[in-house]
Amino acid sequence: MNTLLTQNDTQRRDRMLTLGAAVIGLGLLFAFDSMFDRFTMQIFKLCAINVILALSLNLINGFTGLFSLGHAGFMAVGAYTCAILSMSPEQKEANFVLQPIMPVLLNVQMPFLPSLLIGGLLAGFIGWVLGVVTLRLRDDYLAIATLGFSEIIRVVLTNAQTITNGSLGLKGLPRFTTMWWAWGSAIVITLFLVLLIKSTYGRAFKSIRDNEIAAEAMGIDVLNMKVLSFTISSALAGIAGGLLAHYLTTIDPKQFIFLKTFDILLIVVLGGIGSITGSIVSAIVVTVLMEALRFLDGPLNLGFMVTNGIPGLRMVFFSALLMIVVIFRQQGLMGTAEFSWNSLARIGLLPKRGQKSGKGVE
Amino acid sequence: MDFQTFLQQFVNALSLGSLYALIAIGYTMVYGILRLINFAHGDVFMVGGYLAFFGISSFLIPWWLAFALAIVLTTAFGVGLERVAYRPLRDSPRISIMISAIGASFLIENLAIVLFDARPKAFPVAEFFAKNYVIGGVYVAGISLLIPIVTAVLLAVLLWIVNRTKTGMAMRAVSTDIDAARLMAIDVNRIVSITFAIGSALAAIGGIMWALKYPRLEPLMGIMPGLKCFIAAVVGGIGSIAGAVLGGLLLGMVELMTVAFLPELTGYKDAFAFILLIVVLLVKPTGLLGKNQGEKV
Amino acid sequence: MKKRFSLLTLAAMMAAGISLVGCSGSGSTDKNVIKIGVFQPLTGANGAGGAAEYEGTKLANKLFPEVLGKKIQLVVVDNKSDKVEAANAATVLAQKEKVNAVIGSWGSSLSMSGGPIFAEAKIPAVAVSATNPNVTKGNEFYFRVCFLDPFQGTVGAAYAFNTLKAKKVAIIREVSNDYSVGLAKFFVDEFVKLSGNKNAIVATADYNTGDQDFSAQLTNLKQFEPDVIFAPGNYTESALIIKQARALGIKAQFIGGDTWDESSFLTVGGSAVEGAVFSTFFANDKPINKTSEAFLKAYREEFKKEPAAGSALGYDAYLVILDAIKRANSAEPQKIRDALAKTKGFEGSAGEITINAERNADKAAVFKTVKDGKFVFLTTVKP
Amino acid sequence: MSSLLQTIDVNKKFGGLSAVTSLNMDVGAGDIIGLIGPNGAGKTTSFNLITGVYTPTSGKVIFNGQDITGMKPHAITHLGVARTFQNIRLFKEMSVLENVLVAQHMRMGANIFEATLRLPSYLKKEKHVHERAYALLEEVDLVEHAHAKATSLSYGKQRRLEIARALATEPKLLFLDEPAAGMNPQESVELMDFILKIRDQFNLTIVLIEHHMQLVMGVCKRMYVLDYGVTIAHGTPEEIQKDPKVIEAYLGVE
Repeated sequence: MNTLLTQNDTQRRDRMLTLGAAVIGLGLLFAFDSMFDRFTMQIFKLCAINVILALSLNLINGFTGLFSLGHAGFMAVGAYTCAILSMSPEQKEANFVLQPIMPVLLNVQMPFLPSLLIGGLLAGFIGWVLGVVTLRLRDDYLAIATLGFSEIIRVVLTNAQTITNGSLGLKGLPRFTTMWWAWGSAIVITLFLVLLIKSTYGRAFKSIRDNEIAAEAMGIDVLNMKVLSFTISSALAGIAGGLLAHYLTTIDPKQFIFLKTFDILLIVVLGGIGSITGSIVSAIVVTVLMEALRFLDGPLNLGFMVTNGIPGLRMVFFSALLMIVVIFRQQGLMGTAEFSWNSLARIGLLPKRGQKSGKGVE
Repeated sequence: MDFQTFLQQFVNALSLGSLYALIAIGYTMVYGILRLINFAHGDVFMVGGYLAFFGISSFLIPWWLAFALAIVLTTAFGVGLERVAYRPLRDSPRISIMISAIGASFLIENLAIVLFDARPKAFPVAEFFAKNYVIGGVYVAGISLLIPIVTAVLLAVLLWIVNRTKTGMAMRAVSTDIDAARLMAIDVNRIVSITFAIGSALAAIGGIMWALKYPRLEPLMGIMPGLKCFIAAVVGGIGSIAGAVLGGLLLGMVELMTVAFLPELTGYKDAFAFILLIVVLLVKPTGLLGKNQGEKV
Repeated sequence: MKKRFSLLTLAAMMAAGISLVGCSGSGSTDKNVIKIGVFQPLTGANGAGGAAEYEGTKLANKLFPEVLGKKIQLVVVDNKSDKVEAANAATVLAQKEKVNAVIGSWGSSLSMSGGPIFAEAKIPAVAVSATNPNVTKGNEFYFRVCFLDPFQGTVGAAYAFNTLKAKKVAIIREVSNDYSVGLAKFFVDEFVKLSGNKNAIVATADYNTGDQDFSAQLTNLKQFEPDVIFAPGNYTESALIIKQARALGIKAQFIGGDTWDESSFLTVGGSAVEGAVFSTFFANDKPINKTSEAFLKAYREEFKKEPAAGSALGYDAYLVILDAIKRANSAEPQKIRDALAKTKGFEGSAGEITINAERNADKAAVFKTVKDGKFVFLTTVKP
Repeated sequence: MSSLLQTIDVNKKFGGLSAVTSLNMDVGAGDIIGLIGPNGAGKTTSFNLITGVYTPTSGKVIFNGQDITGMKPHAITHLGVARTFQNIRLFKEMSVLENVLVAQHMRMGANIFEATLRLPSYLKKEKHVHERAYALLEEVDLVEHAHAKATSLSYGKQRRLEIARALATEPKLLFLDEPAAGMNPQESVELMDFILKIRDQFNLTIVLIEHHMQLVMGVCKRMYVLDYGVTIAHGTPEEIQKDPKVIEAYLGVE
């Protein structure tokens, strides 16, 4: 038999456990930082960036119930803004070989943090404009309109030669995205989203997802709330874009094609549309698997035969996985459930929570 | 720009537009019935092109037979796709079906990369289609003459099916209200299968025509045409067959005429389709020829 | 119950994922093996180019599997024509496989994605046909066995002016492709300089990667009646451009760059590309030296088809590294790098290679044309 | 008698079809008004016109002396009009408690910064809305289900939750769309008492659509009868019962 605890005890227990987990997590990050080799570290950082991307897409798709496919565009805005603001004038001159960069932009150079934040703000602002324009559209039209908008952004980036260096892209960005930046941002953003979702704003978002007409009738300014959620989501995507740019140290418009959004969507769907925990776990698992399954593309020894290497098999695996999850387990890994210490208790890893005190049930 | 050049540009646009129209019809039919953006439509189109290619190049059968076989097999493929990827989700939230469509598209593309190889293939164009004509100083490729004719014929056939046959009536019923249609003892699954069959056959014909006009095949060739033809269908009014044709022609015109008259904006060409889409959605969400359908409260 | 299931799956998935990453790096640390990384896009938009280069490298490895008495092992990673993937793939080579040198990648932007990673790990990389100046610029560890965009644009202009006696030139470029934009710019600069006529470029038209219909652009160009149209870009788009130009009654001479040197250019273009001229690295109908002869023979035997220029260069990149290892008498990356930098007059299958101070190859360009559905050698233009 | 709600000559056409013709309602503060009529008579459409879901083709809606014609539903709710739905529209994935909390979002006046930063000012408001939500759930006897998913409730409880949720918006005027649908006679009687109770307790004015005649006649002070979108009668329950037009409209219906 499990010991029964009172509600207060449970709360205290949860708080202690959370604190403990945070300390252990921090310790692990320190340990990883000194222990992992460069390759594992790269993947580990990419995990953090994908966590941010998945969470931000989940905010709009999962929690607000709007099917948006414009994420790649907002990432691009963040990536380019952050890159241009943080590069040194010399680097810029070296990059812009065909046409010089706009003089205004040439001499701007800022530290990473303000560049990253401005990138996020600009992405958010563009998201806000797009939101005001398109969020009155219904689900599938919204999907295609946002997809279109992200392509428009890409086309503009390709053609704005004197600002973005067009198709040549930018290279030689400072490698700012360290493990601490990547995971620090991921943790801050996760915390922010958890608090947001649990606040009255999060409830308003979810009410729109569950029943738009009822939400409106309950006094929720639906359009405004949608725009708010969309703006936050875009801004976070912009920040992820900035981190990605300084992780890769080189960017070009082609990498922000709308198919990139589908990659993030894959993570969100596998993790569970509407679950923060699911998105985080799924982002890490998918990122790691993407690397781990690289062997599928190479020559395979199946015991009875050796294949010659089938490039593309890895992606077949992921797309098949996506199909299987959508058809057989629509709610994804976690559904809308979240991790809590209680769920651990329920599967017997922790003492059970006591019956709720007060109102006599039973 | 002299008149001759203008006429040439007009013919160019008409040729591209009617190709868009051809594919958009298939899109609009599927959407009209299931309210589903079939993201995989462009990939079905790609499969059609490849099947015709393998028929001619690998099995060395005459082009007309290869085309016929490709259309039949692609049709079967499209019907199978609906069975596997869409039917199980028919009563699920719209987002799930849309994700399934994206997943299906993803899967077909990646399978195509594995099976067909990522390298572009050259589509063997039979002599018959390769002729060029000069009419009153305007140069017209033979295939560009053929496509509008094929589109017009198919349009007529489809309008006849939808408006004059019993199956067509059932289709319209399903598209208006799927539950009511079920109550009226209409076999909804059968109608959906037929719709997918028609849509996929159109995609296959579109794929073959596309390959004849632009003889290059690659696994991702369906993505952009797919998106653009969806846009054409939305612009014309989703669910409206005549609207799809109108939307296709309009999109062809917009794309080519902007390049023709404002060449400095050429780099932005792919954006035009999307801008056109957003503008139409905002100004007249039902499209040019579409009907209004509100949500019941 | 459901929750227990999902939590357990979750844990299992994570464990599986982590252990997979952990053990997949089972690259042998055998002292008697020298590892050369093949950093190529084998899938995605650049899959064809990457595969062609890899074929050349693979062939070279088969013919020359050993150096300094040690076996050479090729470690192939697919960078999927995607920059994020490329960075990861490069890290795999540099950090996990700990290769001694790298060959690749097709596509300059992919090479640039890997560049800083190789540089940090102090591993020399040899680009095969990445022609963007930025690939080697400022990166002490990146070399290449081909010439650069500026050079191709310049020789193209010289050929148009001197040999074709062109007066009016039109440009059609792929704006979303750095290669095409770069070549076009250097062509224009040189042609204006040679002809002394600022208006010699009568028109410029743009298109995007993946476009299929160019009739509007071509109809516009047609009005200016150019003698020559310079159309650097992907071979598939270019072949369609020429085909559509001919269908529109445009008779101008088409000139392009090395990307046209692909058999698909002929099959897609058909009779329309007859007479098209382009600069490239290598001619397979006329062996220019002994290495070239040996390569052609072996390639035809192995793959039963005609090699593309990329394959020849992929072959050369391998040989250049081999040569550097021999001269350095060591497989240590830093020493290979230093030896690579001193490469001089090395006889590659695609011509003599001398690595200059910017780590680029000084070598001649080959001009080819299409005749009777085949690529035919025209002439060589020295820098 | 000061009227709280007035509709002046409100018309609604869908395409060529008239769904509501010349709706002239006058609801005084504190009244309980019934809206009856056969299926498809335009009752729910009338609700939708007043609560802003539809915009009238012509005519005016005056609430509390203010013209609310064409205003957005949330703005109208803000002014003090709440409603329930004929086909229950709860927030499915959310708990019973959360359903009630959402309805208080509008009145909380918390900005997003204090909400995400958990500032003391916000925590105070959050505490207040929780207390109120529990009080309302107590009112409809759903406290024990506070943490259950809304859709896990039985049909009757879902209807009660919809009412609690509507009350949480602090309305002056409450529209109930078939509140007794799916309830057994016993439950209906309880509902009748409940409606009277909340009217007094929350100072409400109530307009309800109901097919359950016993309930309507029992609680309503006056009623309007609609048929094919036209108001064919209005008056006290006794007057309505005798009206020949009403009897004719219902003949063969029930």
